[in-house]
This record gives sequence, C-alpha cells and structure tokens, in this order.
Amino acid sequence: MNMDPLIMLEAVGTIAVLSYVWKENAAYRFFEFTAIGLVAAHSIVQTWNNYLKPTVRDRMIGDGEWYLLIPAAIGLLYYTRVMDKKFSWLARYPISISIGYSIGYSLAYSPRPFLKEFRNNFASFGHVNDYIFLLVWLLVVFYFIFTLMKKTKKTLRVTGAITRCLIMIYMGVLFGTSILGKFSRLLGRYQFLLRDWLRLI
Amino acid sequence: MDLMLLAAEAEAAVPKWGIFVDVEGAISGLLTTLILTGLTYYWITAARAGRNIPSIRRLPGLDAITEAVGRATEMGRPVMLANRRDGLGDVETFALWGYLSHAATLAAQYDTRFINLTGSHLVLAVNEAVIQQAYLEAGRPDAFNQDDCRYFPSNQWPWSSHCAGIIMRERPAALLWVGSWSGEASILPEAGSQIEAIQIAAVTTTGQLPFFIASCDYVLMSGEVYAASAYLSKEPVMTGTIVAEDCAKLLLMAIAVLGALVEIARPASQWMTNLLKF
Amino acid sequence: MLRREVPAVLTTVMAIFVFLSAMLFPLEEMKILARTDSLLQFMGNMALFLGGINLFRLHSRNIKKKREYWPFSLWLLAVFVFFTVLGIVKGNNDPLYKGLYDALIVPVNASMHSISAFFLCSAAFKAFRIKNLDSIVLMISAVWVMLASVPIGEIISPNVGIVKDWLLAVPGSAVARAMANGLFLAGFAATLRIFLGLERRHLGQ
Amino acid sequence: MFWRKLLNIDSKIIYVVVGLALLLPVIKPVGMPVSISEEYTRRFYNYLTDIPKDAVVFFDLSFRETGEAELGSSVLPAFELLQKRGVKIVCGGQWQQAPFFMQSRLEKKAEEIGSVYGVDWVNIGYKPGGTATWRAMMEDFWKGAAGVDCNETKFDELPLMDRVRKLDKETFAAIVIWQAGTPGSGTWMQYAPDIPLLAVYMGGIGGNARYLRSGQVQAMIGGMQQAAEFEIITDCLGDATGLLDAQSLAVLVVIAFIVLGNISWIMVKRQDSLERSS
Repeated sequence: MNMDPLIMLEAVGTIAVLSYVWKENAAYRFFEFTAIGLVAAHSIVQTWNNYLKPTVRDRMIGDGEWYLLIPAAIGLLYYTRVMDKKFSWLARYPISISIGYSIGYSLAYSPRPFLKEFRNNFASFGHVNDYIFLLVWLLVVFYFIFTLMKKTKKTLRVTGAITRCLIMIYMGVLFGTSILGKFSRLLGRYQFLLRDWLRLI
Repeated sequence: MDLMLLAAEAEAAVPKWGIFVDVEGAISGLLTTLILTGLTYYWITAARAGRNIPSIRRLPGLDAITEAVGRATEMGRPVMLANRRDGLGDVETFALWGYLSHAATLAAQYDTRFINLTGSHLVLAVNEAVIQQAYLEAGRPDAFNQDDCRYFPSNQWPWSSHCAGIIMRERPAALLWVGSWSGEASILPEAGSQIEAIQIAAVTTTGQLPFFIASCDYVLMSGEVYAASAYLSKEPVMTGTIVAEDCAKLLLMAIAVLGALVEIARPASQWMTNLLKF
Repeated sequence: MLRREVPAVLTTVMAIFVFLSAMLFPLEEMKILARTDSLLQFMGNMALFLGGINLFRLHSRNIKKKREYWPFSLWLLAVFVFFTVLGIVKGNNDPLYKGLYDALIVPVNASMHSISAFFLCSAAFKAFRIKNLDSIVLMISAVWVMLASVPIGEIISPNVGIVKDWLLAVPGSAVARAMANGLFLAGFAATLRIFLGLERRHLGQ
Repeated sequence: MFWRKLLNIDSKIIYVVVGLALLLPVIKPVGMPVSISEEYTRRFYNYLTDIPKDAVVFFDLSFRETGEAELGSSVLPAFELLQKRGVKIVCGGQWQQAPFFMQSRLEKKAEEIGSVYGVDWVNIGYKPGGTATWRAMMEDFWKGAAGVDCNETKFDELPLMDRVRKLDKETFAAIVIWQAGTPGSGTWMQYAPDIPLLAVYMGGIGGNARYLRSGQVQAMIGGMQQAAEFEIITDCLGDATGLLDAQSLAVLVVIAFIVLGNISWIMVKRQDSLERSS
C-alpha cells in the first residue's frame, strides 16, 4: 500500500465519493462541501494571481495603461447586486454591456460554421448514402418546424413518427457509445485504487 | 500525402469583397444574419399590427411544468430548476430566464418553495431579479427567499456533486434541467429519478440528450428549447420570432433541395456549393 | 430612464459595435476586437469576489439559523477562507496549495464522473423497454452500438461494426446536423430577441 | 412472483454486478482480438504519417484526469509516431489539467525515443482566458501565450518557438485535439477553420461524425476501442488494450440487464392482464 499522505487522502476521497451510489452520507457530504469551498477559492486565487495582479502590475503601472480603470469601475458595479437594494439596478450596466458583447460575437461568427455544414448537404451525390443523408436531414429539419405541424393531417403524422424513430436511432447510438466512455472513467479509478494506492496490480 | 492534397484542393481561395474581411463565409454569414433579422422584423411587425400569424404547435413538456409544480404543492416538496455552465452571454441563458420566470411564477402562485441552482455568479445576479419579479407579479413579494437562489462554482464535478447532494437532501418533487449540459447529464437526472421526482428537461446539447430521455418524463430538444421559452412569454411578438425562424427553415430546405437537384443534374460541378461560398 | 432604457440601448449598441468590428476589414486591421476583448475581460474579472460573497452569504446564514447540516456549511467556509488566503499569499504554484488541491479535487472530479457508469446501467435497465415504437428503436440501436464498440461485436460478425459505422456516419450524422442547424436558427432567433430589445428579462422586466 | 421482484429490483444490485464486471478484468485481463477500423483509425493514422517531415503540429490536450486512461493512451503513440518522423510538436491545451499532468509522461517518452525538448517539441501548458486567448495567439503566438512554456521557461530559450510566431495554417500543418468535452474542437472550427483538424473524442465519436463529412475535421477516432486500435497500429501497447476487456464484460452485463428487464416487464404485464380478465 502506498502510504504517501496525499495518495491516502485521494484514496479515501475516492471511496467516499463513490459511496454516493449506495446512499448520500456524511463522508460524501464532507468531500462535496470541501470541493465547493475549494473551487470557489481556487477561482478567486487563479483570477487574482494569473490575471488581475499581472495586469495591474504590468499593464496599468508598467505600461501606463490607466484607461483600464474605466472597465474596472464598470466591473465594480456588479457588486451593487449584493449591496443595498437602492443601488442594485446599477449592476445592469456591466450585465448589459457583456450581454451585448456576446450577442455581437454570435451574430457575426456563428453563421460561418453553420453555413459550412449546410453547404455540405448538397456537395456531392455519388453514393446512395448521400441521398439518404439529405433525406434524413430534410425530415428532421421539417420535424422541428413549430408552426406547420398540425397533428391532424395524416401525412404529417406519419412523417413525424418516422422522424422520431430516426432521432431515437441517433439517441441510441449516442447512448451506446458514451456508456463505454463512462466505463473507462470508472476503470481509471479502479486503476488508481488498485495500482497507485494498494499496489495490487 | 493524398489526404493532405485533397484537403488543400478542397480549400478554394476566398475572394475578397471590398471592405469585408476575407474569410470564408464572411459575406454569406452577413447575409444570413441580415435575412434572419429581416424575417424576424417582418413577423414582429405583423404580430404588432395584429395581423393573423400562424400559431405554434403544443409542446407537451410545457404543460408538464404546471402539472409538476402542482404535484410538488400536493406533496409539500420543493420545485427545483438547475443550470450549471451557461454564462451571462450564452444564448442558453436567455432561454433559461424564460423557464425561470414561468416556473417561479407558478411556484409563487401555488405557494411552493422554489429552488434555483446556477453555476455562474453573474447569471445569479439576474436570476435573483427574475425570481423576485415573478413573486412580485404573483402578489407575494414577501415569500421570496434569497437563500433558495443558490450559486456554487460551475466546475463540472464539484458542482454536480453538490447538486446531487442537494437533490437527495431536499428531495424536490419537480426538477427542471435547462440549458446546455455535459457529462453530468448521466448522473443528475438519474439521481432525480431515484427520488421519484417529475423531471422536465430543456436541453440544447444533443450529445447528452439520450441520458435525459432515459431518466426524464419530458424532454424538449434542439430548437424546441428556445421556441418554448419564447412561447412561455405568451406575447404575440415572441411568437413572431418563431414564425420567422420557421420561415428560415423552409428556406433552408428549399435551398438544399435546389442545390441537390443542380448537383444531380450536373454531377461533380458543385455549382451551388461554390456559389454559396463567399 | 437610466435604470431601464439606457442599459437596453447599451446592449444593442455593444452588439452592433462588435458585429461591425468582426465584419469590416479596416476595423479588424486596427485590432479593435482584440483590444476591447481585453477591456471586457478586465471588467468581467473584477467580479471575482462576487461568487465568494454569494457563497459566504448563503452559508453564514445556514450557520446562523442552524439549518440542517450547518456544520458542513461551517467547514465549507473554513476551506474557502483557508485556500483563498493561502493561494493569494503564497501563490497557486505553492507545493502545499497544489498538493492539497489535487488530493482533494481529483477524487471528486474523477469519482463523481465514474458514478455515471453505475447510474447509466440502472437507467438503461429501467428505460429500455419495448413499450412503443420509439423506445424499441432506441433500445435496439443502443444495444447494437454497445456491442459493436467492443471486440464482442467483431466476434459475432464483422457486419456488426459496419452497420454501427454506417448508423453513425449517415443517418446519425444527418440527424445530428439537422438538430444542430435547428438549434443554431433557434438560438439565433433568441439572440435577435435580445438584440431587438424584445426580451428584457435580464434588465428585470 | 419472481418476475415482479426482478422488475422492481433494487438499483444497488445492478451497481454491484456492474462494478464487479468492470473490476475483474482489470485484475486479470483476457486479451480480446481487435481489428482496425478503416474509416476512422486507419485514416487517422494515415493522415499523421502523411504530414511532411519538419512540419509543426499543435497538440491540443483538452481533458482532465478522468480522461487519462482513454485519451492519454493515444497521445503517446501519436507523439512517438510524429517525433520519430521528424515532425515538430507544440503541446498546449484548452483545459487546465492535461497539459500539466501529461508533461511528465511526454518527457519520459521523449527521453525514450531521443527527442530534445525545445528543439523537437515544446509544451506551452494551459493558458487561461478561453477563446479570447486563442484568438490572441492567432495574432501573435508569443504575446498571446505570455511568452513562457509550462515550466515558465522563456520562449527565447526554446529554438523551436522561433518558427512559431502565429497560430495559423502557415505555421501549423495540423492541430490534433484530444477532447473530453467543451471547450474543444469547436474553438478551432469557429476561429481557425483553415488549419487541418484531427480529433480524438472521449467516449466514442458520437455526434461528431458529421464533421468528418463536412470536412471540418480531417480524421477522428474515439472511444477505448479505437484507442486500442491506435495502440496496435502504432505498435505502442498501453492501457487501452488491457482495459478493453473490462468494457466488453460490462457491456454484456448491461445487455443482460436490459433483456431481463424486458422479459420481466412482459411477464408482469401478461399476469396483470390475466388477473384483470379473471
């Protein structure tokens, strides 16, 4: 058995967390709350050490980029959410700026990969698979049209049922492939417990 | 070397158009944006003017939210809505607020405890406001409990372990999973099904859908998630945006069929494909 | 006005600004986006303590009101304060900080994820029933793909793997693409709703 | 009745059986035969062997400890394959963990095959900041990556980095990504669509197969089976080949449960209808 305290701690933690499968219990809860405290601290520490401190030191003081104080001031308005209710509306400013910013990005960039895939639908028809592909694509796009699908029409009902089957085939494929990925995670833990900790294999 | 040559051949040079950046899809992307905005604008104006616009088909998952909140009330157990990884600017978050305000309003009306879990402290700021507003509209501003709007850092597994712990300890009778999810989707809904909660999922990540399908009672997938969120607002203007989206889908289908016909008529010409490559 | 209209207009103005900078060559040459990116990054990172404050508020109230499991809240705050102070004082490359962090976080990360192996099996047992057409199709394709993804499939027949690859590459990919396209359009519509100022829930409306 | 009991079987029994099914082969592997998939593994291998000598390839290690068994196992064979042919490698990652813990394993491998750090390969480590950081590296690699590698050695002291000034198609012949989720290949498809992309997905290819068709990804493998195939094709046997046995047994167990579940469900339903009619 490996007696390194950190390995021991990790092994105990592994068993405690896995015990959730049996029942939520105090050992699990201990690691659960520890992890939350830890990652909350870590995100502060990382932003502080890897971003805020160097930026203030090198860019603001070093290169004299004092204009950074403007975004900083706007960013500080976020804290009005946890202060007095009278001021909490001020937080809307940084919120609306960053939402607007991301909207701009998605309006500009998101159509490009979409178009690239879309064009591929009719790029070549050398093989019967290409026809099947296009047909399935059309059916599924049609299925997700929300305003046309009046369930009363028989043809629409039939295509709807076929499309649902196609979607279910795909869901099954996803389930089948990813369950194996989950197994490999558990295998990784077994390897840790048996090889790195207990040194049995 | 074959594959590399093929890849090089497939990448035809992109022509530069005036003042626009010369990457593939710059112009066609711009056109897409403009067409979609135009369509949306058209249908919104139509809806505002009170013209008759198509109605949206019923989405079964939506009625289930009311049913689920009702059942939670009967059982005296809370309703919980969770979203982990979507940040302030993500489009999933915009949809999340629709569900949040709907479910919180219902919970306020039924006098049921409403728990919201999120992984972003920036989103939390908005969530609190949305839920508070919902309680205000339901006429019960005093029932809003800030401690039930919970944030903990979105790191995938710490977040999920805490969420799984909360599920077992608080035993909500109704669980709503909204937004994009990753690997934790194979644990959390199953934990919910172990405490026999009614579960409704509105999930945008296609890869995780099968796990929600296996464990949840209702699943809204792909475009349904956003359509439902807009539908929940019950405003005709919002419906207008969905009609616009459907028009765009019909347009896409038409282009695809046309492109296919051209390609079949003149094999290997890639006429349409290249035409759209600007 | 300052409370509602200005933030709403700000969203749209920012969106147009980014959109134009990404689209127009002269603006891109001036690296407008790269510069504003760093400003926005700075603005967002200013909120670093907000999450901690929220966490602190909730758990200190848990302790004060002696809610169920309050000792765990106390422990959480202790861990949080200890690591924040240690990390800020000593830096996050400090061996103690790094060692403890890894020893505590790896079991949660890795073990939590491996729980899914168990949960998926029970989910499969309960959900894969021959109830209706949908669930039959779901079950058959899942079982098929599972078999084909391990060497057993190969032992049964080489065709098992060929069918799986076909399912993945042709109908599967087509469904995936169509759903992704639908998602794109729907997400785009949702984005436009905010862009056009139709939806202002983020501004408390 | 037996079938009814089986139908309402306690989940814990399933957990025990599955847990054991995965555990036994880890202790005592059997060694199942594996054949190479043409569409995925062979194509992936061929693409790597077709990269011209002296080109630079970017390894994007985007996973964490949980992916070590499955994804980590194909990093080393790919590394060896390319280095032995004289292709230079720059490693990095969109996830914090893998670039860090893979470093010692890469160093060991490099020593074994005689590659020199700084000349033949470099690990720049994890760079925080998300897509904004990668976009900055596309403009200026040194500035975007803060000018240091994972051990905080300055780029000036690493001769290979002289050639790497920009993250673009002139510098890099390909990007190979090992991804366990998001962020992942999406970053490259959106912001660097012109650099050939190869991908290794965790837990199977799943919904990503469509990118092969549209040419957004040039070659891909995924899952333990293809990781084992890759180990075999590169003659670099490791973890994946052994762990495949465990997966096989577990799959059989799951399928057995599904079959039993259905039989008991049918039997119970039949009995219920018999009771009702009598």
